[in-house]
Amino acid sequence: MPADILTGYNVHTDADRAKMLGAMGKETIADLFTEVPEHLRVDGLLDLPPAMTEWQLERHIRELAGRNDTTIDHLSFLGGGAYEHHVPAVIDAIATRGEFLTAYTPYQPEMAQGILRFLHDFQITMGRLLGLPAVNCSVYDGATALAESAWMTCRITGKKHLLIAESIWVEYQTVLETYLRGRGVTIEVVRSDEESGQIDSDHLSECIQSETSAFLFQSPNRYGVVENMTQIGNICHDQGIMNVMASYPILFGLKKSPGDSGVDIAVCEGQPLGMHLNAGGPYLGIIATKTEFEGHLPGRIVGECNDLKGEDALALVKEEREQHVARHEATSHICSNQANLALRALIYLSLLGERGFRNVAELSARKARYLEQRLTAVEGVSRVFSGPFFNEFLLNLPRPAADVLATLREQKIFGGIPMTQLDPEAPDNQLLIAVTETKSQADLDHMVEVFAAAIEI
Amino acid sequence: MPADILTGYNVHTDADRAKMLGAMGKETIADLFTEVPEHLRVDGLLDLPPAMTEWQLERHIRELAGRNDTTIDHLSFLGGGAYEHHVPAVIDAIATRGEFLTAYTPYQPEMAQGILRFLHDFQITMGRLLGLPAVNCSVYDGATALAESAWMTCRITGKKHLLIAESIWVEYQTVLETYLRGRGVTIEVVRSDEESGQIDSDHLSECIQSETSAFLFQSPNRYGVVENMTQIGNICHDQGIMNVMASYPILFGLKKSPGDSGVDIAVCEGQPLGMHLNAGGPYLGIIATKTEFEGHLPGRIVGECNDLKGEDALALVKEEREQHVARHEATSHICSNQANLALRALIYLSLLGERGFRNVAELSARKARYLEQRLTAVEGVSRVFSGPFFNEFLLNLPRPAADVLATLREQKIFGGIPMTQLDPEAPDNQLLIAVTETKSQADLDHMVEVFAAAIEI
Amino acid sequence: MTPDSIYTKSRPGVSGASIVDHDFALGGSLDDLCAPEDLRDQPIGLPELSEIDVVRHFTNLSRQAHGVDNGPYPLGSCTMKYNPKRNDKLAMLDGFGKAHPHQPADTLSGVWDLLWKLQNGIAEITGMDAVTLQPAAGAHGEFTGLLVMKKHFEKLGEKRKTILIPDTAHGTNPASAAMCGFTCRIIPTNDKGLMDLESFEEHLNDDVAGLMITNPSTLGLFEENIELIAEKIHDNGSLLYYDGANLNAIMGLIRPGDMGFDVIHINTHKTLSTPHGGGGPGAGPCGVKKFLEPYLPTPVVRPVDGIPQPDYDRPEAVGKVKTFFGHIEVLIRAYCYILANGPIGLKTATENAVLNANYMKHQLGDLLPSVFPQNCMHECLLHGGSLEVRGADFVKRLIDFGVHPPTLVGAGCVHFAEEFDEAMLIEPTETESVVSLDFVIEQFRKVAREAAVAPYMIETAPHHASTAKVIHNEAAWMSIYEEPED
Amino acid sequence: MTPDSIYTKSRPGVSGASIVDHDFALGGSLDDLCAPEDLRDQPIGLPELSEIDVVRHFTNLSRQAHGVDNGPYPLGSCTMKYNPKRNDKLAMLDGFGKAHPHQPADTLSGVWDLLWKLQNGIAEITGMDAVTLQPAAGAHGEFTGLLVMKKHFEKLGEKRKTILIPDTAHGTNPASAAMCGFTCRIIPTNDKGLMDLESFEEHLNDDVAGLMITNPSTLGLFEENIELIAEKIHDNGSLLYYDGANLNAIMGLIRPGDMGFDVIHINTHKTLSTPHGGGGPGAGPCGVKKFLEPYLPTPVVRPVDGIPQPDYDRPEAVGKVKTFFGHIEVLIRAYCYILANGPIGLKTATENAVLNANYMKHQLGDLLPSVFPQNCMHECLLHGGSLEVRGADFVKRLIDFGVHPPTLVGAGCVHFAEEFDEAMLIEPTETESVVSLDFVIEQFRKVAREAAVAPYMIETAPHHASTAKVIHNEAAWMSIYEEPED
Ligand SMILES: Cc1ncc(COP(=O)(O)O)c(C=O)c1O
Ligand SMILES: Cc1ncc(COP(=O)(O)O)c(C=O)c1O
Repeated sequence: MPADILTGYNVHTDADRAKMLGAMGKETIADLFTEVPEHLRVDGLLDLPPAMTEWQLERHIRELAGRNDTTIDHLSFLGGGAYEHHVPAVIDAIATRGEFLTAYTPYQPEMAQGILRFLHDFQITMGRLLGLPAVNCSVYDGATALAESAWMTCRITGKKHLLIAESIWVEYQTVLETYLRGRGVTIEVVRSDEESGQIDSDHLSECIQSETSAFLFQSPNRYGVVENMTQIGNICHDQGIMNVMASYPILFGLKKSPGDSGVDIAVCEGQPLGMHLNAGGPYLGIIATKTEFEGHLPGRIVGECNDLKGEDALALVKEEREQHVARHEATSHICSNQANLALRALIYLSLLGERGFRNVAELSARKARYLEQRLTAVEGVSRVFSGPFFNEFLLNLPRPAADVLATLREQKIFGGIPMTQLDPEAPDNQLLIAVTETKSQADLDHMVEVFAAAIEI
Repeated sequence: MPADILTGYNVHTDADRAKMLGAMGKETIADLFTEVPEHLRVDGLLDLPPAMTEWQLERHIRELAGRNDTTIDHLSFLGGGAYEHHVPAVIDAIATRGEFLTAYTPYQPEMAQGILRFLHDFQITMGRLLGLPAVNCSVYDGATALAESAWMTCRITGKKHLLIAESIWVEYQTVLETYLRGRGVTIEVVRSDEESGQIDSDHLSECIQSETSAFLFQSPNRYGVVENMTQIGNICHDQGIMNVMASYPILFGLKKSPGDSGVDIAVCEGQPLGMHLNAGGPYLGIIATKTEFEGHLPGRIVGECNDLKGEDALALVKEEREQHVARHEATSHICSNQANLALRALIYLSLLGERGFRNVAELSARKARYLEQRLTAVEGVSRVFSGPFFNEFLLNLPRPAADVLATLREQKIFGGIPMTQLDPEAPDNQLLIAVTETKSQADLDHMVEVFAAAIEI
Repeated sequence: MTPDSIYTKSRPGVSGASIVDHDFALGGSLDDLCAPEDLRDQPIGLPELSEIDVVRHFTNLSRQAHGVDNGPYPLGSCTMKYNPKRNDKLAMLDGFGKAHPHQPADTLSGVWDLLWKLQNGIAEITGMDAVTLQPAAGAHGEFTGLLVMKKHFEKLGEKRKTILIPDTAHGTNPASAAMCGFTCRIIPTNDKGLMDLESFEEHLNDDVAGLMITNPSTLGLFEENIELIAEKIHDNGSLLYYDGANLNAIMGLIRPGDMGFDVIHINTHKTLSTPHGGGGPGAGPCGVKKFLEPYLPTPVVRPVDGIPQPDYDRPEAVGKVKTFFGHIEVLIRAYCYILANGPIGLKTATENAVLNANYMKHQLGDLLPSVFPQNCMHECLLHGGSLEVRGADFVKRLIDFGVHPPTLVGAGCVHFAEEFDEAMLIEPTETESVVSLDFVIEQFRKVAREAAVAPYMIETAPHHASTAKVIHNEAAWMSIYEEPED
Repeated sequence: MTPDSIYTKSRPGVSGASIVDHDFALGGSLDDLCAPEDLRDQPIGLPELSEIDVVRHFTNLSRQAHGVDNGPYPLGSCTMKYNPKRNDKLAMLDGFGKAHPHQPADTLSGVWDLLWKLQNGIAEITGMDAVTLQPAAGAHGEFTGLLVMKKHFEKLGEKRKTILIPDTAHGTNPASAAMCGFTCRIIPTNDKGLMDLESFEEHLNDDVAGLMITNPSTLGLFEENIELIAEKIHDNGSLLYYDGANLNAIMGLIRPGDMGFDVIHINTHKTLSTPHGGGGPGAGPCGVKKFLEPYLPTPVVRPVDGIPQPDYDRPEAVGKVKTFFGHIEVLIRAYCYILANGPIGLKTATENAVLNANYMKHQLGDLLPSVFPQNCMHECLLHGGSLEVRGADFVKRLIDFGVHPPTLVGAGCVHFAEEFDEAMLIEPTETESVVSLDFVIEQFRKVAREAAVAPYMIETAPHHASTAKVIHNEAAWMSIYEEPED
């Protein structure tokens, strides 16, 4: 390895290597690999491009990045589980600090109180937001949060029949099925009301069986329709099953918390809370439940304890649930989680505070209402369902959504998600539109204008 | 001030203000401003745009940023005092850490050893690079470094006649004149040799008078030509004057340090050492000189001293030179300097190390040679001067440079600087081209191709 | 002292962010949203701080954390190598960060191209034929791989329900297997630290879907019998799963695919230098041999008409393990890492990782003898039994000297069999220089010397950390560490 | 202990960056560059470290620094307010950062537009007619403004050579004046803390080019006689210069231009929230009344055919004070600050800055009486004379309690007259909440209480900082602080 050859991030000089080998009485690096069968080894080098200098790498990655259109060069009304709320600059500045970014899981609490503290405050904050105090340090994303929660209800109730609303994101349903297939859980789908787009509560009641562990639903659901969580909670509790609600965390700036409305386990995709869209990830899975169910939570939990001097300290607790202790009996396999994104969510909520958070929710809702009214005033355009919405709504168009979107794209507008993209079986004239606080009235008016023209073509 | 009104970064609630006023026995904020003449006050509010939310601001600034072309969307051969060397990502990551970015000048050494340490190491490192051990914590930029040094020579020698090479950047000359006009210094210009583009040493000798304090020159000079510093040093010292050289710090990866070649004061524009181009600033003025002249340096100097326990410590030293102590007799008025950029330069050099730094210099020089050879092979294109160059060279074109550049721009190439832009009196067919390590052979070949075509049009 | 909660700094009515739009009046009723009684009528109880107070709170919290950026972090099995800053910067470019996952696929060609190239890079490094980047972490990669295995047997019409797992396996292995509905059978470790072949063969029957192993194992040893094991597994119609958490020991030298593994996952946050983030996010790409490719979760990114893009037409797929396409921001870093190293850099990394571990093992040998005599790979397991203090106390004292403790049973996510109670698993990684290693070694020696003369100092350590020794949380560990009486 | 120099970590032959291009072989001779004897033949002696070691070195250095991000920083005259993170982010956008200053002007229209709008914003805030953004810092702004004044008199054919400066002026004022070739005459301060009018009038003669004052002064007091002063200056044919370092006390409330100032500079790193960076870079925009506009340095940015751009056609200009257009990256932040605040935010900032200073003054009044009775503005000057310890010692003890010391004579860049030897200049800034102020106040009180019972603790402070009290550097101060005998 001549000195001038690129060696990535390696730190030894030839002399260092010789010195270290010498200290061990070895001659070559090969002497360290005597246990590795020779004939299986890679012959020469891997077939990978030669090392790039930093400037070559930067240029290459910029070229790739530059080939993507984005929500900053387009006016975007995309939602469908990931939302373009503003991400305050403080979050990036703090979450990328080396101490946070390059630390491991806080297994050594004495060296990691800073990390344990933000995780603990994250748990407290999510507990408040969702009205359910038992919260873990996060799971992978909203969909896996729902899947993990589904299994929790099976563990808690000892039953393996699950009801799910047909109106959850199709992707969430797929993940749920993928997670539960091996667990021997059967899943049955509860219909939505054709008029309102809300859960058909009669059908829900009918579907509940003695073996049913829980009903899983989503609000706002995949039509953007806000469910009546109190009513659903009542039905479930009356008929002796648990319920799990997946939702959009910002909604609770305006609505009561799930825990105050009869929800047993609330899960959220935390992305709207200060995470960049990142072409889909990493995002943040949040699970909150009642204290009595805490022992069934997946993943890490930070708790208060003491140090040798009797002073307050924080540490990972209740590890008897986890894979490294309980192994095949663990509540979940999750080990690495989304800690750095939990930090982002906590910073986001700390920056906004009570008022700012409410305002984000309200602005999003009001702007969505403004756009909805103007768009449905266009000939032939109407909402698919009559149920209430938050900041996302589903429209019937007089033409295929894909055609309208293609026209909008020419004007650098991502006009929404054609329902067929989320659900191949959906009618091709349905369009799902999301609005956040970041859109100005001028943006919305511009959208209306271009949209109306596109409908007429 | 209703609670919901935007108040920028203010932190008090109405209740806080009332409480604080109450504690002082005051009723209104106005009670605090009784000393300020009422009739002079602003009537109402300043005529400024209403406060923007963070997302509105971000959009506005992105829109402005997006209207600039840059060296990442163009293939750039611009130099002329600011060079597109690669800036390693480590530098941004470290230099923007809050502790560094939001600290004041290290007036309280006990709270600022981290800052004092990097400033001290910056001084040491620049001392080594330039071969002159007395270095300050920086001045504003290369041009003011030259101007400050010019005055240093006047203070040191007690003389007020300066010689300057006509081949320094015109802008540097203007700054120098602007700085020295009030000091009663006369400035005389030394010619360059018409053939080589180097200083006409006979003319230099002739110009030296008994009242001459120093000769100021630049290498590489504004034609890209590298001067013979040893020879100039000899002439100056033989004739009893000082000399000051402005230069491009990366050159010293290949050449001996100025201090080893007879230079008394070396100044550099530090921008190539890890600073972004930033449309012109902030950059970094570096001054290095002999120990005997240290007392004449402008601005801050960090030195080693002790703490109460007798242990090593760092602090600002030799402050008797500075404005806050010496006031009108100070060596300079400079107070705030470019500390955060000195940090960048130190990180840059620490990352590259001996080998990396040399390689940046050599790659830049070799790539420049490759391009120069290929461009001068184009019919009608030749170098203006025969003297040696580092990574920037001046060409004679068969057509006005502006026309050729316009054609290159259509292909997203910034092909260099027309000499008329630097010096309105220059011939219009001269083009100054700079090359750094960041250009690939394919880039250079592409430039040649487009250039050749542009010449032929 | 543990730092204060952000709630102690909350000031009612304060909001660090101004959220307003003069075209849209706020505060009126939004009664079309839900029944009036479901509208929020009480504050949530969020922290209320000005922007500067938020910045200060978290800046100061960060100063009570220790990352690779702060100093040596020889935490065994965690591969705490340098996380290149250039990767952070490039991963956060707007062209990725501001892209919405539901954008039309043809507006994200840079993303697909990157993912496709990264898949190929990982396939080349691991010797597999196809890779999915969807899994969010190592455990998730395991889960994906096991689902693929399960699907394989479903397709064959076989109902194999057993997964064999060595007792040294990481806890996620049995946990993931259980999630897929497999039954775990645990294979003991022999006195050479390798999988007990006899026991393995005993357990091998037609219910065995596969064997899941880490190679090198979490004891830092290369499984020398891997060829034999692969042969026996395949002869039995079973599949061989590779837990790639320890790939850093062999990258560029020997490939799981060439050793006979059918399914693998890797942890980008270990081998491929993506930051651990205080616990995550990581990424756990899963690779398979060609015959298993149809089962990889939907979508896979692959060229259609020459242009890489997500392919949703996968009737055989196991489903989806999470939303969208994986942890893009993390995966960009992994891709950058491979490119910045190139094949020579990657191979050198492996060599140096193994060199460093053996050097530590050798230099500490007199104090902390190696549990096993052979060469270790990227990490070494040292025996603390001859110390005057408990291993769990010993390592806490290292904190006072700026060294992050190595992995002990429980104090990390690795499980060791009982006989290794006092063992320490040390993984220096290749990015520690010999100066840094010598520093770490010296701190170990310093603590060992102190243990002989002042064990109390060690038993009560750390003394210079934000808190004294935290005691409460050991309870959970104790249950496996001390085999409680009750 | 002061942290180690990076040179202690240097390892010969190591380079953290791989600088290579396989198309261009390295290491051959480059003898066309200069005479062979001028080629480098010895190493420079640069630090040689791997990338991780560089990151660790500087990360850990940063932890021995204290910024506004870490805690209260009531350093008088320095306006250590919050530096918004959004400004850092936006200032570093590639559209600015990667733009070359020699690009054709029409490729930088976003830059020109921003500078033009910022000039207008500063003109509006200060009540001036034209602004140059070229100066690099406050002192540089002063220099620019003084050159403009000089040019003005040159044009008038007058040879005025005197600048009047109050004795409370910042050191840069006389230093800048001297650089322009002016002679400084110092005006004493009266017992109300204001400029002594009698002395002022005595000095006013036809050699006086101008009076340079800071209002509020560096004693934190508003110059109540400003109108009278302006009138006298103008009647004398002289000009009035405003050192805007203390603009934070009056922004949005009263404008220098309306008070009669002809030339001003401001410090963006004070009033407009741009970070101090451990000493710089700042920016020192200089504003003038219309009649002085022609003399502003080349180029000025202004609309030509409606499109803002740099105008080089300035035959009357004083020249240039630095290369290119000013500290763009800093100026972007200043612009963002103005926009994020709007007129209400800016005015509120002023109100709160003054409120905070008065509150501190009031709450500490019993211990540290205010030197002057009237309202202070954005900073207060408190008298430490009744303490049992020296002020210089007192403030060091604050470090142990997490508070950055206020400005003392010398321990900051402000000069006070001798009679204020024990005075402390405290500038909390508007971004400290009342909780933070109460915390700071409590620390002052704690130290004062300690001074009564254990002065030794204070004289030997700090006790919890990286070093003990640094002694050597006081030498320089002592020369003005104690009026040495020799
Ligand atoms: C051997 C082994 N397997 C699997 C894992 C789990 O990986 P992750 O934390 O990414 O889920 C780990 C992580 O520590 C590990 O060491
Ligand atoms: C009153 C006053 N004037 C001028 C200056 C000089 O400003 P700068 O450091 O930006 O050159 C300062 C800085 O401390 C100051 O306080």
